Amino acid sequence: MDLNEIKEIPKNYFKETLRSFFKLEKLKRISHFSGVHFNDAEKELAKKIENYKKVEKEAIKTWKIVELSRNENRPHTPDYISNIFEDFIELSGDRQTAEDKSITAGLGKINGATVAVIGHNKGKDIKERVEFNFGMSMPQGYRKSQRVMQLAGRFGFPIITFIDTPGAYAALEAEDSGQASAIAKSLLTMFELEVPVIVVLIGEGGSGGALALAIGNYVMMLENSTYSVISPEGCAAILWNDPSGSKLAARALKLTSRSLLHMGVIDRIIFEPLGGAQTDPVRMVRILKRYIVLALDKFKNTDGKQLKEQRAQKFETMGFLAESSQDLFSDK
Amino acid sequence: MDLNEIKEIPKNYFKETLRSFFKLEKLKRISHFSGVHFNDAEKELAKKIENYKKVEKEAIKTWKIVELSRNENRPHTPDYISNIFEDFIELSGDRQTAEDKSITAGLGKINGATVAVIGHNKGKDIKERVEFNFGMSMPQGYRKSQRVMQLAGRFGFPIITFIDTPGAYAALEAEDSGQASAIAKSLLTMFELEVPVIVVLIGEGGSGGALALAIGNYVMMLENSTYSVISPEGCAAILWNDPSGSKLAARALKLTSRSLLHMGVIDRIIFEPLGGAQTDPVRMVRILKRYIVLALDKFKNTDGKQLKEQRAQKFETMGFLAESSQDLFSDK
Amino acid sequence: MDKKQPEKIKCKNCNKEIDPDEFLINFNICPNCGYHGYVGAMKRIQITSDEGSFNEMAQDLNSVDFLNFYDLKSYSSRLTEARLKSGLNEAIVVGDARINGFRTSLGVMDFSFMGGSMGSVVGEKIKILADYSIANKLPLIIFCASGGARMQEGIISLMQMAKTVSCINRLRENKIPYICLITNPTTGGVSASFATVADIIISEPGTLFCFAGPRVVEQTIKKAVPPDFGSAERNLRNGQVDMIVERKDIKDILARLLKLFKN
Amino acid sequence: MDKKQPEKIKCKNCNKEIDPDEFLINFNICPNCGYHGYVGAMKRIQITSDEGSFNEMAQDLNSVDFLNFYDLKSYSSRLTEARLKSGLNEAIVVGDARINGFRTSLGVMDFSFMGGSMGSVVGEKIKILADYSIANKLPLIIFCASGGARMQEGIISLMQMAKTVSCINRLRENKIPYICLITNPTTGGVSASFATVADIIISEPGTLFCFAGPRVVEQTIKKAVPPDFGSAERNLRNGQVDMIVERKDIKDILARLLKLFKN
Ligand SMILES: [Zn+2]
Ligand SMILES: [Zn+2]
Repeated sequence: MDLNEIKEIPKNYFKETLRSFFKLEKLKRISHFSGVHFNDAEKELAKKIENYKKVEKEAIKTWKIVELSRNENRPHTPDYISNIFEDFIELSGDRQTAEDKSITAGLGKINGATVAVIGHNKGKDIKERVEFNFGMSMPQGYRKSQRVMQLAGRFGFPIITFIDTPGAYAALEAEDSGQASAIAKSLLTMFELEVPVIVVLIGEGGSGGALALAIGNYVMMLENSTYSVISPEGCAAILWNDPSGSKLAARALKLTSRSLLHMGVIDRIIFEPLGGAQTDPVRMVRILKRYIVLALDKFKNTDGKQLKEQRAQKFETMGFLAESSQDLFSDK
Repeated sequence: MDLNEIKEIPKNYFKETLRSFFKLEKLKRISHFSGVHFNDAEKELAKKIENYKKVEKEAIKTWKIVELSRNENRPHTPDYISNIFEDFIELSGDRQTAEDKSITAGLGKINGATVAVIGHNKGKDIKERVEFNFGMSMPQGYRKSQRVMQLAGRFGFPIITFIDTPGAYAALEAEDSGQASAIAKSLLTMFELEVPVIVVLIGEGGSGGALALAIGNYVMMLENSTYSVISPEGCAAILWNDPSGSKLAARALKLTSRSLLHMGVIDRIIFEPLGGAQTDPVRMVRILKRYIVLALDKFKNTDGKQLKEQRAQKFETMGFLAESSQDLFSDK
Repeated sequence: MDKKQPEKIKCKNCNKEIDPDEFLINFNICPNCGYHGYVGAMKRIQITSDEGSFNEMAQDLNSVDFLNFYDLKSYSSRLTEARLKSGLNEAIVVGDARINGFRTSLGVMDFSFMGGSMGSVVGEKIKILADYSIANKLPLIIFCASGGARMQEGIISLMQMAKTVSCINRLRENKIPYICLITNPTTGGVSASFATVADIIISEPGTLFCFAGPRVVEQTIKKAVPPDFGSAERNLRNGQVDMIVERKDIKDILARLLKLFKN
Repeated sequence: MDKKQPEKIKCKNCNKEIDPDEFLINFNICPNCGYHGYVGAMKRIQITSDEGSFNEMAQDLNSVDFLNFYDLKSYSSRLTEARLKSGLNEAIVVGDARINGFRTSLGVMDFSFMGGSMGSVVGEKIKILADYSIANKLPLIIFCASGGARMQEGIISLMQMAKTVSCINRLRENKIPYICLITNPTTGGVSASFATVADIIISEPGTLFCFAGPRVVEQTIKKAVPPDFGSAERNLRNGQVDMIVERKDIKDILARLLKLFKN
């Protein structure tokens, strides 16, 4: 794992760095004029500054990926759907109270086989973005996708999901319609499925709203997509008030495809054209199609029960912890 | 079957009867004074009047049952629940958008065995009646009951339902929340169940709203309860404008326990104390408890698949029709 | 020639005069406003299935007046009238058909037969069709058009809701796809039974599709319902239907869906 | 005697002074307004399970700072502090217990351990508890109290939502009953995972139970949320919970439910 040496970041990170820098300069000046040397203090401060700079550099690098993952010109779910699947037919509605357009769901063919395709849809222009609520789903959206997943499950169609959402919609009406329950049920439904589920993170993978569609037998992630328990902005709001906080939080959250592969949360990184998927969407779609076909091939001969078990196994082994028999409170 | 001879009822039934009566009197007078006899005409009219009177008598008799079935002092679902089942615990909510109090659902014990109990609840006083929408359910009510049925199905608990509703709620908000779909799914859910389902019609069995909870392996009906595809009032509004229309419609619809047993729609009539269940609710409850225990005993050793099949068989054979190989349009 | 021209007809929606020939050729769709007019079962079969591919089943089943139901007329006379008026012997026609080559079980309701109401024969024909689907592993397609249950069969008409849903349940267990087409109007007992438990629900534009009709609802809530009450468009927004498809495109979308389900 | 009297405390709801002894004896419920105050995992176990019946499991699992997550403090130091503050080694305590004689698997979250946030250890302990339930055919009971996912474990904390739901799915397949108790507050990743897929969901009165907290929602919708936002009472009305039960009655209702499930 990519560890870093700094463990504690002061509240006002940049000011602190600057202060350290000035302190170091001052020490240097004093030793220059007085002949008294503060080697240890100097070294410590220099190291601190170096680390701060390293962190800053990493944060900026990560932030670029965050920005790329949100780039409006990136191919979105509809672009992948229309270019990867043949004969796609969109299905609508939760059969209960609403059609939520922030999630697109339907049936299509890939390599001659029928699959269900479900993905967040942020919308391609302002009008659509407002109509699709910027890809933030209501409980009804997750209920529609559950309906389509269950339909696919019944007919033995593999399921492909595209993840691209800032998160589930956080609004009063969403709460009153059971947002928590809808997400949890979506997870449950995905664990019940006896068909292959291939998940692709194509842009923003925001929290529970992303996870709700992301219980896959195989989880792939575009190089510049992100996947996180909380948005960097949300995290920074909790941790710091510094405007640079979001960048630092992005780095701390380890939300990039490389970190996620490292942690075993995803199975594959799909590399994007130089500069990001938006520079050559046609090629991006073509590449992704190949990987989806490969992923589907992997599970061609796996039977339903095994698929379900593999999915359970995969997610139930996620976690890092230590076992210690020492009594933490022996002195109490 | 209880057939009657009159096939066509004129639009204004009672006026017509009166007219026939006067016509007969006139004929009688003419023959008396003139010596000319109109025996055939007289006989025909007399027969017509007799039939009208018979129909009227039947209609009034049926209407009394309709009134009894709606009697506010009859024991209702909560009375049966609290006196038949031990350790009852009510469960609430559809886990989606609402708790609909027009349906009561929960778990309880009868004769030592755990069962799920679900029934329409009209409310015991004005306050409750308004709160429970007079037993007319929203889609959310049917979704709650489906949730509890599925829970019972999973744990192997038999299900007992009490039917007592004027019908599903016919309102804009109900339509917008998928009333049709909720009722249909409720039927589907009940056909999927692999536990015994005992249905008791205890009062008003109004249309799709009643049927939604009434797919039983064994269907019982209190003597003075009704079960109909449409309310007599609704039927009369379509057929006649005469104020007596509802009574005639009630008779025409054959909505009484006797007619329904005759047609094979129910399996057993449970006789009520003289004058109706409301005259001795305590005894009524005691009697019903016995029959529920007997009904449960019937299916004690039947396995899940068989229970499901018996239910399908039972309802799929309902219908009266004729097969004829003659071409109805041979002259066209 | 004194052969009469067919009378001009008026569109029920935009009220404009329509050339009857054009109306007929155009699948009974108003060429002016796109209003989807009534189309009978036989015409629907013709425009939906491949030419000559439809083989009707169970056409000898007839309703009987087992309740001696009196009305302004007796049920028996209503049945005779409906038969003469519609040229059908019941409110649904079922059979084996091909749609762009895909073999299916096809059921088509006809509103002109007693308002497409569901009685014993409609229920039994749907059962026969579903059983046929299961036995031959054929996708099931039903076009709905119904005012609801057939009052004249009393409780037995209500039981057809249960009967048809039970058939669909067995269809589901057998993993047979079922596509339901909602045409104008579909209400009451049909919408609350086999229509809404379909895998895919497609509505024609402008179709009234609801449980309780607008007048019943207005009586309950004591105020006017919105103009789009029960409309296909409102139902799409409320999540009740998968899509709205114009009549001319229905055969095509069915063929595409059948292709998807024929995995 | 100069032994100090315990300081008077104020109710968080009605702001009145409460006698600390009375508060303690009364399960941390305000004797004045009935407000259900915070109660820690150990006290909860004591008041819910039969005396001496609780046998803790998996108490040796500890969180590790695998992301080297920096915050105002490091995750490691936060963990140390939380351990000292709460007297627990993680935000959930799990074990085997009896409730009025009924043997169960019992998990109790503690909000005082880093806001009851769910990280790897919470997920793993729930897995161990669920596996124990399945192996011993014991009903599962979990008391929730959580601010959501544990940010300091990044994506891995999100994955605990999936992990715990998968465990509950296996529990369901094995037909083991699962009752969830919602205590104040239960939000975020916990409410959107194992909490809401329970067979029975019981809430304490006045409990905040929602996905997004009130402040987050206010930021999204740019206006104030109603005062009962996320309250147990609102959740009951909205169909999210089966019942609201006062703390003093929870043991009894659990025993009654366990009796029903022990068929
Ligand atoms: Zn027109
Ligand atoms: Zn207080």
